[in-house]
Amino acid sequence: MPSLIYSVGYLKGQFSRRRIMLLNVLGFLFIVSMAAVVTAGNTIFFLIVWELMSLLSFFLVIFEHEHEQSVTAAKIYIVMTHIGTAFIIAAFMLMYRYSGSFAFETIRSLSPAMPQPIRNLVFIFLLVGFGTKAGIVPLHIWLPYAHPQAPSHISSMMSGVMIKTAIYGIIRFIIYILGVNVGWWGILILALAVISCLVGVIYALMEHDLKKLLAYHSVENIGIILLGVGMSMLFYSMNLRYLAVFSLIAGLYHLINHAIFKGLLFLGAGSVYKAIGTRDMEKMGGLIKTMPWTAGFFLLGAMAISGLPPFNGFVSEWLTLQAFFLGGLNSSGNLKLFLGLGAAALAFTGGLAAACFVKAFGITFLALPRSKQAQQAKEAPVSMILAMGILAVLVIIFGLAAVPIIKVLALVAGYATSIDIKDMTFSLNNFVLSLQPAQEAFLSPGLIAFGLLIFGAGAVAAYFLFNRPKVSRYKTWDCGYYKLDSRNEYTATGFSKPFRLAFSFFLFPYKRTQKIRESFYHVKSFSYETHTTPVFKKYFYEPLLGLVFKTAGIMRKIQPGSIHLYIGYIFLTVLSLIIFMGKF
Amino acid sequence: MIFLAVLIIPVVLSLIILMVKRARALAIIHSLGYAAILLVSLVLLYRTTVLAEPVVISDLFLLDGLSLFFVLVISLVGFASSMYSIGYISQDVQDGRFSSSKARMYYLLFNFFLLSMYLVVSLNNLGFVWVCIEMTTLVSALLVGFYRTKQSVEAAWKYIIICSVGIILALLGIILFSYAMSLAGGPKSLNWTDLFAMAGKLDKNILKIAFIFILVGYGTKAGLAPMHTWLPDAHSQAVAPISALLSGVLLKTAVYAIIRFGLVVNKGLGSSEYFSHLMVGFGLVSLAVAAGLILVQKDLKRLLAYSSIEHIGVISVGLGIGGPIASLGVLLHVLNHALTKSLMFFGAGNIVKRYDRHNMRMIHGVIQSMPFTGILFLLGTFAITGFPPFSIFMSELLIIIAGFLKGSYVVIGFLLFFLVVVFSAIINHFSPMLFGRAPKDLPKYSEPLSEKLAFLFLLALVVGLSIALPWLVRDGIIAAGEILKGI
Amino acid sequence: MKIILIFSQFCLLVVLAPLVSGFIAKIKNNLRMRRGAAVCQPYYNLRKFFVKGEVISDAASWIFRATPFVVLAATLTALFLAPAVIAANPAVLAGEFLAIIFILALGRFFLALAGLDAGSSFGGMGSSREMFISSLAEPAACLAVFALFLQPGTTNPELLGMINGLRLANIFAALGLFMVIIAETSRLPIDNQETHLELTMIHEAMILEYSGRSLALIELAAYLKQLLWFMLLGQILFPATVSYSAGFIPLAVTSLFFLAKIFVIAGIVGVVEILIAKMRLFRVMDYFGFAIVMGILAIVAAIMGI
Amino acid sequence: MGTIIVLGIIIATYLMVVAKRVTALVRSFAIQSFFLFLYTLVIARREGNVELYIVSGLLFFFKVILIPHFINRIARKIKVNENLGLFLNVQLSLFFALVCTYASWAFSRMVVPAQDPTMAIALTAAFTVILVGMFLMIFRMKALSQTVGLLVMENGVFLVASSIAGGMPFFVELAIFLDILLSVIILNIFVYRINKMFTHVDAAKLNKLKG
Repeated sequence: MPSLIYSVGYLKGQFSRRRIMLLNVLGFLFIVSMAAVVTAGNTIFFLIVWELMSLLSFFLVIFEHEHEQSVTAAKIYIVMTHIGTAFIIAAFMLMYRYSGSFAFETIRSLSPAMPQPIRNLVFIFLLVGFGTKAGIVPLHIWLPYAHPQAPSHISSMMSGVMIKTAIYGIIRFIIYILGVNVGWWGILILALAVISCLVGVIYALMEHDLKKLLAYHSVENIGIILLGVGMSMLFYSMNLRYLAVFSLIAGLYHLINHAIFKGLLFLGAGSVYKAIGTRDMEKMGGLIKTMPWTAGFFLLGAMAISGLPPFNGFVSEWLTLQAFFLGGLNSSGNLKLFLGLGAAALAFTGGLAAACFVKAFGITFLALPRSKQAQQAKEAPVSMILAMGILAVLVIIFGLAAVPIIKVLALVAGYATSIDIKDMTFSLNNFVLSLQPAQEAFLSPGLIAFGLLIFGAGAVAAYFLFNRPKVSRYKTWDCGYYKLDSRNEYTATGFSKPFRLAFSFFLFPYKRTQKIRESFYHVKSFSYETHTTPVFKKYFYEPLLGLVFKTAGIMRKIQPGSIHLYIGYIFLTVLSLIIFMGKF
Repeated sequence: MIFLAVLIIPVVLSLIILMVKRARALAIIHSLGYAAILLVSLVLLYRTTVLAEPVVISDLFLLDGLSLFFVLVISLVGFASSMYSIGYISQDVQDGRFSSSKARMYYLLFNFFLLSMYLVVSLNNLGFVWVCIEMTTLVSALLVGFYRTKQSVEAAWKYIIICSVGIILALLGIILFSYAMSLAGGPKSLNWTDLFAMAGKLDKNILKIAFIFILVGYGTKAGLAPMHTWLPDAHSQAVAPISALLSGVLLKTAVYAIIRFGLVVNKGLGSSEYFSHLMVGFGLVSLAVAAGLILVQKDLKRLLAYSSIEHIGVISVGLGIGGPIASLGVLLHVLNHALTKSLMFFGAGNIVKRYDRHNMRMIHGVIQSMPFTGILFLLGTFAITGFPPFSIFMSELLIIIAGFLKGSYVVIGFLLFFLVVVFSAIINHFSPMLFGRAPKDLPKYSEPLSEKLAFLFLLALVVGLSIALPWLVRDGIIAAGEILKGI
Repeated sequence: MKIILIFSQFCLLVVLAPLVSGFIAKIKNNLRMRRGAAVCQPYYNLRKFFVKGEVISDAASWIFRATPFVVLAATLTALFLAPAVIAANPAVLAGEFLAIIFILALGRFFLALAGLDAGSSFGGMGSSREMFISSLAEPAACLAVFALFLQPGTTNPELLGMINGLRLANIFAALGLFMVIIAETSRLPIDNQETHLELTMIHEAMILEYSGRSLALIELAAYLKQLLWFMLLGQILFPATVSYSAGFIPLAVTSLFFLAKIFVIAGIVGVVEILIAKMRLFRVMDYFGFAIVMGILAIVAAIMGI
Repeated sequence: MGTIIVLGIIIATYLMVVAKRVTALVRSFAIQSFFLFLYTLVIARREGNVELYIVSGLLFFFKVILIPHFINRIARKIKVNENLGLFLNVQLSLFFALVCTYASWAFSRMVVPAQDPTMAIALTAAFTVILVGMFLMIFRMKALSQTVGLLVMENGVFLVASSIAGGMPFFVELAIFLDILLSVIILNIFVYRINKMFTHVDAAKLNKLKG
């Protein structure tokens, strides 16, 4: 049933594949494998197609293998995902041990019989395994490398669909098969999700590489999705059946939405990349004049992802927030506070995301071009426009037609949580959407859009009503300064500076300045760049790797090439075996 | 007694080699001969396992499922590498690495090598088995030192000395077994069948000691750490097809011998505890050593050698775990590793010959410069590291499943951990080597047809096995349980 | 009947909005012992902007042109959703408190883009800071709403304050919200409407490039937004709405009470503004930290049921 | 009778431990083999077993005459300086040999709990020989010493076989003898090659392949 959700993703995949002219087989197989993943019926088959999916995506990431960094990216990606798979295997085997079967249904029927410690273990394994693929912090390390390196339509598929298969895995195996029975699972996932949201969006703010920025936003959005999922698990264990279903709906809804608008954004970024041949935002600008369509669609996507009404991102974020609120209402004690803070974190994320996309759109498309390439950029070919257009339409539809979609998702969620949803109403009359009849808090994107249109029209009317205003164009006000050019513009770095300072406790920003001076008084050129320290990479992964390599290096010394020593090994082995024979 | 064909054909071939002058014809006849052997051994295995015909047991031969399975493995790899040799050796001769008469010598040794291995897995008398294993050492030592470079001679020396020491310990073990026999009043024979029959009555203490010697001795040959030290040297210096044979088959014959004695020991001690503890211990140690050394490895062929150690480790862990599922896993792993590793060694052979260096850091853009080899090597990489749809994934999965069913979580945990480490290391080493831009100044090169055929043959088997497995798995488990009953 | 009433109410609110600003300015001036401009000065300003011609930077794109309309539309919609005097406003069916916040965010989003559009560094600075502040304001607001939500169990703004007596939770929440409002209406100590000094201005910096009618629309939107926030705050502290069918007297009384609320709040804001000095941009974090703490306290109070 | 021969074997072994030159080593190896041959004869007489007579004959032929001759020839041909090159000086080596003897005594007790003294001594001697053989391979630098060490180990194993299991089956023995001969030949080939390429036969210097 959840595969229904992904079909949306596949559609997108198809369109985005129409985007580039070489219609590569790998991409197609990739899609097929993802379809296989979400339709697999037993764990072994699941494992196989799961690995196949990783393998194919690896090939796709390394597609342009002449570039050094794409090889590195693919390396990191495949290694991380393989580690994840090892955990998944362990989890499956534990399940098999206690259920004696690989078929989902059988495991499901027997899973309550597992002893609790084992269940917890399986949960942890599954979480780590799928979390690696989904890219929840701190396992997200591969994501900002791999996504930007793949060709853009592939990035849109990876970020739009592939990491969702991990969410599918979590829903399928933890909620559906394992069945949630303790509270802390949900809470753990919630905590991780909150961290992912914030970390993802903060890093995104710091990023000047358009596609990397989007990749970090994938981390953030995965976080938001997991907020829904985690809450659903929490409420399920608290036996708040209605809320369990509701928050799962919220999660799934955001899942679809993210697939859509993130796809759209990646395509937009792709066509920008194609147009000016760089992903560095500092070299862009003014593109809205040269490539209006791309700009328009990108704007749409940006508004959707920052949760502005009346687009789809708005609806799902609103649902998630409501889920938090109602959870707070129905829970007690510290949990109230926890959920409140969660809601606050979500709101914070929303705000930061908005800021981030103001930056992304504003710096990329607005004002004057910051480089030659940006000046003579060309609009993308029709096929690209078409692909983006379709996704843009989807963005609007999923914003306005929330009610029927929610009805469908209710079925899915009900199935996943195996809760009977017949007696639950998720909507009132035709286009108004509410939670519980008792406590009506309504939302109708339709009406809001309507209102916006009406008043917008009113404003326009007011503008043009009286005698035609005399409008004159002139260069930007420069305080009587000499003529402004693109070098006076606000840069992406400048834009994100307040945030960089605000989160310096976490980002550890550092600057590199370099002066080339002719004389003491006259500085010839002055270069200034700031960077932020990737915390998890620097303080977790690199030391770990260092440790491993050190041990390996020590091991290397056991093989110094001396035959006498080698014979000595044999001798010692025999001796020790004979001495400790009793032990075996 | 169609099995005799398997033994006779190599002899005939070597005679032919002595007579035929034209190198090319000779090579082709050679590989045809091995195709024939392959067919015969297929038929044999089919008849004993599937048709369940009575097992051939004489004072000389013992051809139960186990032996025939190993015969099949040997034949497969033998065939592939004989085919690969056609192109490879002829090129070496053209490049003047050695003379054509020396090439004949090569084929001669090749035949002796395989003959001795066939004898190892088919003989009944353990003493003769021992002799044949020593033979394999001697013959392959000549093949390791074939290039007459400093390194190759050094490698051969280490190989022959270390293995002989090990082997002599194994002989001591055998003698202790026979002593146990004589104590139990058994016949004064070294036939495995008699030994197995008597196993129940043997003195447990002596059995244990004896098995230690056997394990260390044949373990040296099988490349179990810490007796593995000869292996990377020998593998990295041998002629490429021979490297394939060494790590694909030779190690497995030693494993075969260990299995034989293991069966006796288990029967004698009445429980598989002792055996399984030892095997798991050695397996994990080998895995650890392999993982660590692969991480810091620079030399392509040495890396492959260490990965052989790793897989031997997996196999012995599988043996330690035991039970029908694990047995199937082990047998399949023996087969899969033989095939995949040969594929890898062929690929490595081409790469090394093309770039004329072993150091991976110095090699770039293989896929660009030699697409066929490059792609197959890439696939082989994923196969050897246990990715589906390649068959090693299946066998490892089977072993892991068995382990979980047995409840030995710690062991499997370590196994998984080391597998992941090895995978990461190999990817880390190979991706810069395979991808990226190739240097401009390479001589142009295209793989001869025979090599391509060999590659595709192996790849087809590797993929086919894994695809076919889900349908065969049930019968497979039963059959394997029969073959390795008591492990 | 109801519809007519609601629309008239809405129009009245729109008309009322600039007055509030004027009133605040007046209070500030009087407290500073000045005469200051007339209370109706905002109206004059609007008119002046409206008749004046308009200059548009040639770096700007259609975003720049569209922004005023979008902003005004968003603000009006939000205002339309907010409860004033008449109960059971059917428009509330379209959305609730969170929706209002989201809709305002839409307007802000476009303003920020417009600020970047002209390509002057003032605009960029303004929008950067605006987004920074607003993103900090979001969680504070969210926490406050969460705390309020915990009694009625709905985020319908009309019911949000529906409580017997004034509870500690609401006071804390209201405090937090008040601080947010200060920021949202770009008043001291966060922002300063009265100056165009580049180091201090935020909102003004964003709209620096605007002139003529566009500026008029944006200003109007700003007034409306301010009124909207005051309304919501008042609704939370002293909820008072009557059914439209209650007859003339109750309606009149409630309306008067409503006006009183608005102007009291306005007065408070004015007083606060002259008492406090502008903050450095990076003290803003501490400011909102305080607001967030207020929200948390409110939740705790709500948990303890006081 | 047998006991004395066994003592002879042990003494020969110790001679090997103290040997500093290749020729000395080989000579003592020959002596050891000779005692081994006598021991086999004794057993053959005790058991009146024809096969054992043949075996002992072969033993004499191969190990007392042929193989020492081979090794001496190669040693002469490659004209290296005679020193074996000790990692461990003679005194320590002797001490080590004593330790080996003790260990093998303990081990023989372990293997054969109930035993008649002659067999115990024989076993002890046998294991001592094996251990010393290994000792030679580990602590002597030259390639030739490793060859000899291998042969010594083999002698030890043979002694074990003939002392406890009454020797191996006849054909196996034959095969093993052939095997030994072959290995000696091949080892000599390699010693020759090493000498040609490295201009030394010092196994300790063969350490190019590491890691």
